[in-house]
Amino acid sequence: MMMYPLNSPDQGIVQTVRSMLQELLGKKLADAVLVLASNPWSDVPMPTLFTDPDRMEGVDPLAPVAPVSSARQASALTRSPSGKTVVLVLRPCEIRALIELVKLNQCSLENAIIISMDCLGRMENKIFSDEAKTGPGITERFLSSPELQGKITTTCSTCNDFLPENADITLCTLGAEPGHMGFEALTDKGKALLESLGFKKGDDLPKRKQDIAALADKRSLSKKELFDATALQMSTIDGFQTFIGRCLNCYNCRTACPVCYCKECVFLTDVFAHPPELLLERATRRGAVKMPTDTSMFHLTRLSHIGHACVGCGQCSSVCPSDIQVADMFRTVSEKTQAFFNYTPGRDVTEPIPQLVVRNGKRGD
Amino acid sequence: MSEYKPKIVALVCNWCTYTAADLAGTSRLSYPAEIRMIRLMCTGMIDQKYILKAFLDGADGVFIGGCHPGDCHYIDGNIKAEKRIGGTRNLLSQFGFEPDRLALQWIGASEGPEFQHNMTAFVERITALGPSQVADRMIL
Amino acid sequence: MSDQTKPRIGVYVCHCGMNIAPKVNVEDVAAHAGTLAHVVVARDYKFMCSNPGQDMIINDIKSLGLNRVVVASCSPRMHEKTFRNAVKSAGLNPYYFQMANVREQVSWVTHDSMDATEKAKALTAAAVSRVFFHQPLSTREVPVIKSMLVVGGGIAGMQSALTCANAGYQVYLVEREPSIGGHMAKFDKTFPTLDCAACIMTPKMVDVLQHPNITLHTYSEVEKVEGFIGNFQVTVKKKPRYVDMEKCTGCGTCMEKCPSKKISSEFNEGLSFRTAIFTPFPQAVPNVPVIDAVNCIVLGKNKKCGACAKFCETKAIDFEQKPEFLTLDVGAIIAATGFQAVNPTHLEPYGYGRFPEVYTSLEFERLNNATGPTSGKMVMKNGQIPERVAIVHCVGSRDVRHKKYCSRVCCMYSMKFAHLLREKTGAEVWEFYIDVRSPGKLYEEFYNRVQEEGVRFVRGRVAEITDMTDDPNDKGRLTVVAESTLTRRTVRLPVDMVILSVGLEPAPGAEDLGRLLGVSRDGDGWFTELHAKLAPVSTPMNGIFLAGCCQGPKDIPDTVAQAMGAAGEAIALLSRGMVTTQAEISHIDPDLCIGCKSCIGACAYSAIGFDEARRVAVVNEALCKGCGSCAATCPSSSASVDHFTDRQIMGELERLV
Amino acid sequence: MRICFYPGCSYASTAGYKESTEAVCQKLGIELVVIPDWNCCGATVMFGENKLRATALAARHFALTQAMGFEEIVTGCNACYATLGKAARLLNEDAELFIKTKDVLQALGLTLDRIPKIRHLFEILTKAMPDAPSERYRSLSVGAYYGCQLTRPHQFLDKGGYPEILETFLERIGFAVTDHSARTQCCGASHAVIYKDECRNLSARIIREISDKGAQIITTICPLCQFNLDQAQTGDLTPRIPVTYFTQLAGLALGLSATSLGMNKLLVSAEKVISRP
Amino acid sequence: MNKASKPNPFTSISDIATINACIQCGTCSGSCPLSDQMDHAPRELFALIREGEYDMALKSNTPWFCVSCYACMVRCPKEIPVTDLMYAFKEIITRKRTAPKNQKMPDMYRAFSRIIKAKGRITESYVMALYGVKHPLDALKNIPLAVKMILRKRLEPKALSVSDPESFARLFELTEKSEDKA
Repeated sequence: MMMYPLNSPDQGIVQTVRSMLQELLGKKLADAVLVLASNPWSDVPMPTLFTDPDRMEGVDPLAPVAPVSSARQASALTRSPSGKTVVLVLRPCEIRALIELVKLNQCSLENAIIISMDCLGRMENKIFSDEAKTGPGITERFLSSPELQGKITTTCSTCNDFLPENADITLCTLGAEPGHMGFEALTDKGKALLESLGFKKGDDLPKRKQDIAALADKRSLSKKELFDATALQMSTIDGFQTFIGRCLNCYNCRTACPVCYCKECVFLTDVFAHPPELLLERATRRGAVKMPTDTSMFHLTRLSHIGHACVGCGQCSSVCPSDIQVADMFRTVSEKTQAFFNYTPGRDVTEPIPQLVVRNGKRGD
Repeated sequence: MSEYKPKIVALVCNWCTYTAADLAGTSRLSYPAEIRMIRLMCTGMIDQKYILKAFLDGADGVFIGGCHPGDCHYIDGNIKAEKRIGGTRNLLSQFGFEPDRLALQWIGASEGPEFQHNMTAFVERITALGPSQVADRMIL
Repeated sequence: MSDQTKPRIGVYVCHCGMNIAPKVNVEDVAAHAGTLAHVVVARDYKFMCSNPGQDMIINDIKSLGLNRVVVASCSPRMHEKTFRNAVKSAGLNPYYFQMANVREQVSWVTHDSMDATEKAKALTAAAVSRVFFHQPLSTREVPVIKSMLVVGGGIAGMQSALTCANAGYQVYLVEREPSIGGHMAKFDKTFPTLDCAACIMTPKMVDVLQHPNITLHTYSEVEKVEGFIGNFQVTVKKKPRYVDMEKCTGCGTCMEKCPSKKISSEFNEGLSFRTAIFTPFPQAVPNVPVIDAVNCIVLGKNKKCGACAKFCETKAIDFEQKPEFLTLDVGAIIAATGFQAVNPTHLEPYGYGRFPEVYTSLEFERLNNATGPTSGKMVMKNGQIPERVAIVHCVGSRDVRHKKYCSRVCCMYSMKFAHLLREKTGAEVWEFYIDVRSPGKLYEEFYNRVQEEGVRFVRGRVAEITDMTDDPNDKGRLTVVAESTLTRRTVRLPVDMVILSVGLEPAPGAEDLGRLLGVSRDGDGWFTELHAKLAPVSTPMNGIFLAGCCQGPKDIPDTVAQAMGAAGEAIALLSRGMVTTQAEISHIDPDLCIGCKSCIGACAYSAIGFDEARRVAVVNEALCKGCGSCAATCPSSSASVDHFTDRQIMGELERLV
Repeated sequence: MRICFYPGCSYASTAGYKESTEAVCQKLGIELVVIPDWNCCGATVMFGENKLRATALAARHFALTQAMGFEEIVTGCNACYATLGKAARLLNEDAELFIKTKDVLQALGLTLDRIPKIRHLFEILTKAMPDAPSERYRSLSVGAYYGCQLTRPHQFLDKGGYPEILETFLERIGFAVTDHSARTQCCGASHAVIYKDECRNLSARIIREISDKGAQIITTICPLCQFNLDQAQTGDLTPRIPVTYFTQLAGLALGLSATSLGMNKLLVSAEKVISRP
Repeated sequence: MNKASKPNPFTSISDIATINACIQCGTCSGSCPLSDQMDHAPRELFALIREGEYDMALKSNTPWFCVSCYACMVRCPKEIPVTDLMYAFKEIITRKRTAPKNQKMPDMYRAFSRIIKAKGRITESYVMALYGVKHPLDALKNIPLAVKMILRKRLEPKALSVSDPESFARLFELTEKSEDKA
């Protein structure tokens, strides 16, 4: 455990993190930084790729919001070797998604530095922008106010994988005195970076272990409740139909999903572009058929495709125009799928994807 | 409703189980007519969508027949199918479809009687399970 | 895709004489099909596969402008080709065709005709909704390499090699042992004509050696087989003989000089010894010895010796030889790996291994053979000539605990042994049988002749062979215990010698070769032929054929006949020069493929490559066998097998439920 | 080590099987917990009269054993071993029979839930006996006789016709062994008692084979086999060769006295043979 | 009435159908220690049953000479449970009382069974005595042997018994009523 505590950062947590990232560029330790940052045109910070430290005044990775899963942007950035060292500031679930994409030959983590954080969850975009309007320093206020922390999404409030794996550096707030924080190096690369930035190793944040344990227990309990309720809901066809009753087949959830990686979803291809007589025949068989058709088919098929890879980031629920808690269904079902295949997405980049383990455990390349 | 007759889709591989079905035919080994069969080149060709579609269209049971391990005409298509179908059964069982409604059996090309036995047994098991919960609902 | 949007479907329901019609109401099925979308004509006819039936389709295509045809009749495995050719002859792409199997899978297997008709309707409707999505496909012609591989150098392998070589084709014959000849080389006389095996086989062996078209690879094994019909790449491992085949003249001096002489001779079934450098038997072909690396003092125990090298005039001995690997390009492969005699040690009641005077049939063959351990004199291990001999039929065969099948040849060779014993020693010969099976030409005559020679036949399967004797002066003899079922008494016959007519089982290594060739095996381990009656020498793997006992126990006449049959099939394939690859192979749509390589991992034939530039997977059409593993793995269905696309199968599913 | 022991009806009246078993077990620290109030297993008779009754007779001990908290029943007699084994197999395979048997025992105040494993005393002693306790009998050549029902019909312990586990055991505990072919030939069992003439040459053939092959003494693992081979030599049959129990030889190897092993009860005395080396 | 249509008394035996697989090879008879004493060797008995000769089978002494040594069962090439079938035949023959009169074994079985019912345990001397009532000659022939046994204290004067023979005997009534299949 290599903790670099900052007991009294004079400029506050957000500015400390911002200047740390600026120095990474300034000291040429990296060529670019992908991080959440506010900008004049959006009331919600967006993932932004910086190369000039001076333009980083809006950087705020600890802001309790993630309008889109940065995994997809990180994957685009590392799709093929660019020869540049890029710092990727990602939430734990986004790292897990990125690792799944690596396995699918979509990108590589060769020259990437991954910085993550104790993820206390994110709010839906609308709720975040309302709270941000009420006053400055939304991030500091969020970090110190349990009441604000209560406004995070259902998915985040039932997530017990809030600590990052496979990251080089973690921005630690759990267990720090109010207003304080620490940087934790998880890899030698992270250690070298922090030390070259002049941070001094120290002992662990005072109540870090207890706080982490407390949060983990709380989240696990609520997760179990949610999953049991959802599983019950899904256990009958009526329950399932009611759950997706208002689905419009807009496929937003697919677009927002970081691990749903097809270039074009099969449901958009002619495989599901049914000729009129087929639709009429389907209607005659049952007397009536809801349009657009194949809604259940879509959700079940998507589950069969990425059930093993769902990292529980909750973006599908956030983008659903009909407010369907798609993430609840996907996380509940994929927990059982992953148990069935004894597979955890994002745990280890060398762990092969279950469906593809065909010939004595190795995937043909 | 008249005596319940289950609707069953059988996805079988051409080299083994379909040949066994033909052999059951030439040997006049009858079995319930509720079985409706689709011929594929290999069980390894069965996409999970086909199974999901069959159940959502109201099939009460899906039977998949392939070659015995080691006998697959395409070396290990049946082994891939076994893993994939295991995953599909796990998925469907979470949506209220009893696991027994999706069966995977190895039936060799020369096993006419075994084919008949498997068909009859499967229809009995599905009849016992009763109609699928989809039945005549207007599924979305 | 103009005709795709305006399909005009013709549906034809066949009576198949009385096979479909009475049980399935064909008129009803045709009428129902007529109501389906895009069905322009729906007829039923007595015999669709007959010429008038096919003409009906052809005329409808031409007159009504049909661009899709569905025939509801028998199994596509039976007549799909017939109807496709009919459709093709009408100028329509043969793949705009689909069959519904309403005979083997409906009329023949359903009691109630109402149910049968309903099922036929559903299957026909499903075929119609599938054919709607069919696309035109074409097969490709691929040139066939004009050479072939024969695995196994026994009589079966030699015969098929000779027949193919005589037809002018290059043949590679790979034999695992140092010499060709197989089991037949061990025999002296052969039934039913009693002509001597060596006399009829040695000329064939020499033919094989000297035939310009045959390349002989002895002491070699098949390591790997790749490719497909007409274009196989076979990797063969030539085990080191430690003797240079060009230099060796076969003079045999090395075998005399070799000091380590106490090695049990496999060829003589362990009844005699051989030296470390040896040829299995005098008429070995090629007549070049091999050094047994385990027992050789230099190679096995790495001590000083080299006697063979010292005395070899042509300096042919080479202790440094290493295994050689060579790749053969062949168009067809014939498996002729033969059989192995059942080892009766685990058959407890017969006492083989406990009692020295209990011999297996192969051991007796060697005892009786002039080149055998006793130069043909019928002498037992204890040096005496037997006065009474018992021959035990069905050892290991017709027994559900061991080999449930009849090994077909044991009755005949048992009677051959009886004849030889009577002729050579005048000993009293008893044969204990369940049923004498002498079905072949001149076989029953041979059975009568042996009876006339005074061989005593007792109908009763031997229950036990023991050295416990009742009469003291029988001490030292064996007692054969069996019920004589015809005289309803238990026989306890003291004898001097017992011959166990052991059954046949697949040769060791057949399982590995089966996996290499992709040929499956039945419950007893014999290779499975394509069709037991109509295609006994071919296999479901195109281009791979079977000859001899590897497909099941058989005698020499049947083996030779089957070897010529397999050669015939192979020659038919090679002489065509071209082979049509199947149309139903996979391809990957580059617009949909995102390069995740899942399909590459799923392909058992490594038939999918990766285009690094475009980051898409690409199918090698020559290697693809159309198994569909890639299509089922690809979530976006950019990988799909022609004629088994998602739309076609899900179309069929649409009306099936 | 405590074993749940089922003595069987012939145990007490044998030529020293009871004495030698108890002496050897006592010496090896094995406590023989006899099933209290055991009954006759029905041997070959009851399955020939009434299948349910035969099963119930045997299953009564399964219930008693279960009550005593044991998982296995050990018996020294081949007939009991085979009959208890057959009942156990039938109860495991035939659910209907199991229910009927359970009801019968219920009416007798016994509850049957689990079927114990059936073991022969020989299996216990092969594990418990130490290697070669004494070299005294190294030259005494023993002909081991198994009888029929230890290795048949289920060849769990060894091959059915020509087993070797008894020879291996005897060599390990210090005896010489004679190889012979009568190991599992039938001695005539209960038929020999009432069909004396018809079964005479069954035992005679076995004794002649073992002595011809050079054995000085025979050992058996079943009361009825010992009785038949022993009493077969009371008539005019020569040669005379003593027929002992394997537990008696085990006792001798452990240095126990012949009388404490009940060897005085043998019809053909083993006195001379065991004192010679 | 032709023989074939007579009812088959052996259908109550659960695995009687296994004899259809018999190829009449004689291994069972050859392995049987007492097949020479039998009027029909086991192989022949199966053939008789298959050909509908039920009376001959019911009157045959074959099952009564079966010593239950299982040699036939381990060697039968069709895995027919010969010995188990012999037990089943004995049960049917006992129930139908068709055993041949000169057969001694049924009387031995009856004596044996009566002693178990009375005492719960077997004492050889008591069985011999009860059997001797019907076959005095055999009993007498065993006298010299009995004397030797007494001299070596191997004959129990007092009959062995379970603690409560009356309640034990109820096992016999409980199993009597149910005419279960053999």
